[in-house]
Amino acid sequence: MTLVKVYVTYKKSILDPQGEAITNAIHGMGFQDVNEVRMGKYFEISVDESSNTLKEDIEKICDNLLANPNMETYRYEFVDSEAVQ
Amino acid sequence: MTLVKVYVTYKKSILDPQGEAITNAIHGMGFQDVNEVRMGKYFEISVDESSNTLKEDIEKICDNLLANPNMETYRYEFVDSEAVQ
Amino acid sequence: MKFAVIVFPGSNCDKVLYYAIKDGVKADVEMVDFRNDSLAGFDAVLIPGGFSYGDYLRSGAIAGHAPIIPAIKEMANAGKPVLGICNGFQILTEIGLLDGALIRNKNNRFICETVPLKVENDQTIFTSEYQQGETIMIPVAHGEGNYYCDDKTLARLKANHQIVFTYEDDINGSVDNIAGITNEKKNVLGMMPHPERALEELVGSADGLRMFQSVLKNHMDRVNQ
Amino acid sequence: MTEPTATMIDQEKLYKSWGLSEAEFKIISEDILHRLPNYTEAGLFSVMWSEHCSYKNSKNVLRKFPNKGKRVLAGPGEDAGIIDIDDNQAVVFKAESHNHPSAVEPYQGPATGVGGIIRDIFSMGATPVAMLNSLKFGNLDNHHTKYLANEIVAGIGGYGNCIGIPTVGGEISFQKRYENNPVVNAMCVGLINNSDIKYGQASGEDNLIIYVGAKTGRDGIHGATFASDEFTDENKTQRSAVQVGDPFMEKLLMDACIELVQKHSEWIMGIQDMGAAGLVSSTAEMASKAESGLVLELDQVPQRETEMSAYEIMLSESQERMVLCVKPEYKEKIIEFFENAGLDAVVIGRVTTDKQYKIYQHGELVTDIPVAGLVDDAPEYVHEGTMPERLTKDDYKHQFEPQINSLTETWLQLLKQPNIASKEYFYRTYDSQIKANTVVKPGSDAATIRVRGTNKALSMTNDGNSKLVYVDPYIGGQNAVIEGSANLIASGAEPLGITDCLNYGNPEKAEIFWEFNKSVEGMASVCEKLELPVISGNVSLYNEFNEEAIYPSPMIGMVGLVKDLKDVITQGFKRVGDAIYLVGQTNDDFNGSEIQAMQAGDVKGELNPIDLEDIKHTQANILKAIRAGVVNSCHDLSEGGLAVALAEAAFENELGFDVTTELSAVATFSETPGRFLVSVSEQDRHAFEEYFENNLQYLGNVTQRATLKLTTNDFTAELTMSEALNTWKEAIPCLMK
Ligand SMILES: Nc1ncnc2c1ncn2[C@@H]1O[C@H](COP(=O)(O)OP(=O)(O)O)[C@@H](O)[C@H]1O
Ligand SMILES: [Mg+2]
Repeated sequence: MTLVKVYVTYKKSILDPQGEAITNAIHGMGFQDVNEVRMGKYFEISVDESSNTLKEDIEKICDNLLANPNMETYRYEFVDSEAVQ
Repeated sequence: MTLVKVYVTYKKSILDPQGEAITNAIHGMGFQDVNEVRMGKYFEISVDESSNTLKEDIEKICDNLLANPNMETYRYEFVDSEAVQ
Repeated sequence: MKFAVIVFPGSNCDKVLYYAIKDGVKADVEMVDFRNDSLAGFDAVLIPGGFSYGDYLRSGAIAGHAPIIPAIKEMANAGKPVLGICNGFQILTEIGLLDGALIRNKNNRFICETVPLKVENDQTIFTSEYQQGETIMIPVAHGEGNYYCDDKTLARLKANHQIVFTYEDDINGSVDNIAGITNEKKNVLGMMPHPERALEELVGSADGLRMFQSVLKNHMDRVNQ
Repeated sequence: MTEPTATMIDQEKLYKSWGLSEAEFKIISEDILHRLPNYTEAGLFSVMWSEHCSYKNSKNVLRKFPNKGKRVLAGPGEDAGIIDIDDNQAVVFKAESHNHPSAVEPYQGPATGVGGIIRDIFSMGATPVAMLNSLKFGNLDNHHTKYLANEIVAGIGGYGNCIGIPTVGGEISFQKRYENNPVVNAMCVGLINNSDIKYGQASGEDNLIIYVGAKTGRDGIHGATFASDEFTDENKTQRSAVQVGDPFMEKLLMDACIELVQKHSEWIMGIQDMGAAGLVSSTAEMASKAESGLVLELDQVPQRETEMSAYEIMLSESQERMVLCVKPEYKEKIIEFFENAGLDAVVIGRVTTDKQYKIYQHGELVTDIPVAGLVDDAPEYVHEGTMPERLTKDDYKHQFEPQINSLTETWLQLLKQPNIASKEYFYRTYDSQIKANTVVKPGSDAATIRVRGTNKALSMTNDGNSKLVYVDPYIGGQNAVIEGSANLIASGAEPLGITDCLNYGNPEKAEIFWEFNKSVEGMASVCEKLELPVISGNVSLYNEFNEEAIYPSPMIGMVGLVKDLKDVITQGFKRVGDAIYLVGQTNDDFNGSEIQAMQAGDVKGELNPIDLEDIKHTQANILKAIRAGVVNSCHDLSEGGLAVALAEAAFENELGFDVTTELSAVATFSETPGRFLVSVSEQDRHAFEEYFENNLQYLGNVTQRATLKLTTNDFTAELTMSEALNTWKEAIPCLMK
């Protein structure tokens, strides 16, 4: 079993209405030092067996489903790293 | 300027329908090895100046706003770590 | 009797709730902006449905920090009726006036439909005009209406008769099909279904009217005692 | 990044990659400017003269639509059309396509489409009261189409539900041609008091131009973008065509604009939303309408990103922004008003009288062109069309002959076709009841919304059976309008007018242009006949993937007036014992039909001509009968013909029927237009029959038994309610698994 953690965030130039609303709320709570909040998605994917193509598979899943390359970027990491080579 | 990364996830006992829908979609794409996907939230918080209370502040923000303790847990990390002591 | 309808940025069922009081039960009602910090002069608080702050982050989460919130808590603590519908229910759980949380519907999809509800407790100020066990038709419209609480909380809600409405069918995955609960003192009610959309047969059901009549009648009874 | 010089743009013909032709560039430099345009100016021209903004390829065709009428208060040219509904009230509506953005980003694309069409309505001063949408997807047999369908529907619902406007109707169909180019059309309907109507104009010297709403970012700058070699790779990846919608911001904007118009009308001269081609299109059009000039100061424009060029600021398609033209003395009041609503408002320019469009950035004059040149002088092209080859084949005259071995089986099979099956799986995710005005929810012929405070209601529908348009553009086009009108009539409403979305392939191809032109002629002929003005609309061309075009897909959005709430009617049978009638004649009309698609795997063959006089007469009489109170349910016959209409009428209240017809089994699937299925109380039968002379057939009765029984002159079929209902209801959820 391998655990893959994927982080998806909007590209810099993309509007992040959620992040903006959260920033305002944090200011409202009195934390003026907070400059900006950007909100993204976080996935924990557990994969049964480690195939040779795990890295490729994860990238395909990210490119086609978890992130839209037109507006988002992603990065991922394997937690059980010996599983991938 | 300090960057704080916050990860919010559902507690284990909580159903994650989005994660389930994504798992199904991944299976539909032909990746049967994927066992389970859990979806969470990911925040990048940039803080202007580092006060002495940064760690406390972030915890307050998480406890009171970013995560709902009834159903979620969170963890955070400082990217510019020298800023906090 | 004077009702307050709280208006948060993004509330979108506020006007209909206002009509429900003004035209439905013909009582005094006023819209109250979220920036106010007092509810002096009001006898009851209504928190409408909608998407406060876009429901960005988590439904009801950001509204939970609005200036009006302490005043709502004060009303609740003073035993005045506080009713949260849909997003209002979500806000009430976020600010801790009600137990549990509302998470995404089990099938991950928004649902809009008029559904049968069972009245589980007709001994509250909100439900005295209904009959215990009666089935009423009330519209739901939500994406995050799946009521969750842990087993201990559930046992407490049951023991204390805080479960007021349940869905006759499992429409969203809620624990025990819960559609609405009260606090321990039973003066705060949160429910996902929209009684304010069910005031006339013309739009599908008039079963929601009696909820507002209950609140009004109980207040008048108390005042006249 | 350095901008190319005017000479470079000219000599290297850079303008070509932005969609301007050599001839067009020549008109700009020689006839309009009498000099070469600089980078910003060339950019502005290329976008304002694009098909999307100028309609240069389609204008000539669109003129075929009638757009005048006794009740029309505003027609094409405004953000949305307006039709009077008596009592000093009017209905405002328009539809818009968002096909390409939806293919690129299937959640945000439709969401921003919904946001855009809502702005078109409230920018007239109207309160949006309902939304509809017309969706065309590929077949639900592959992962990608299911993903698109789910996301697109979620995007529409996500925006509409959040902003709080009920989504009450629409249509969804499936065909392989839409697999990589889905059609996503959204329509918004608003209400207004006639005295509140606002137009998008910038008039009166020294009046101020105020910008309200979201900040401007580099969103959606792609239509006319420069060749990629101008941007570094880093730049390119950060540059995006995708716009993200912010329904929360739009709700604030909508409520504020409506309140401003209703309470402080005297403060504002004009108001306009920023849609396609953002700031340039909205402000230039406002100036053009008032025949004035404008000076804009770009440094004042709220910006989300740093170092935006003038070109980028002007063309950005960031969402949730509005422009107002206001009297200077109210400036402070207006800014304060918006601030109180949680919105930023800033003065970005003023009105001038020289009819020039001038833009300053960093103290420099970066654009100085005549308003008219930008807005009104785009060339118009008249294309030659050629009849598509497929329509010229010999067997095209042949009428398809369905094969039936068992009526029961064919009937069930048809109820399961995604085009016919219940769309509840999708529309249940739209809040159709919010505002508590929805009298008829999705699921009947048209949706109906009461007008609060009156005894009136509005019915609305989206229609366009593209299979019929594909097999026969002219008659298929006629059919789209007839069906829209029939859906309203069957709901007890008098059709008032039309908005449209015209979705086609590349108009530069002669065959595509022919389809476009012919189908518009077909639609226009019915609009004339039924006296239905087309008051707004939208054209979406170039819907192709790998050179293969979508079916020609005009969508007709129609709104009707129910004069008295007692006339509101739905398609479902109401009472056991009611008599069931078929109104209208049934012919062999199988080409382009659902049964042909199902049995032959494809549609083809010309359609029979339609007697419009007969259609008009029948529709008028149905409405009379409904108003006379002798009709309990009414359903127009469309895809799947009589057999399907009977089943649908039975499903609403789960009431069975026992029907016998002189027709053959095959004929119960014919799609002859202009027919209605009506149920009538026993005591009203005579009164009802009076309206239709011999143009009707008594079929049988609504029954207590939960069975659907249909006897033809050659077959008998009996379905149990549960089997029929499950087949019809579960077909789409099953495919979506
Ligand atoms: N995209 C949609 N959004 C909302 N309602 C829809 C949508 N698609 C279909 N519906 C509803 O489903 C019902 C059946 O649609 P349709 O078969 O197209 O009707 P008709 O043939 O009478 O035009 C209608 O009430 C319609 O409004
Ligand atoms: Mg119909």
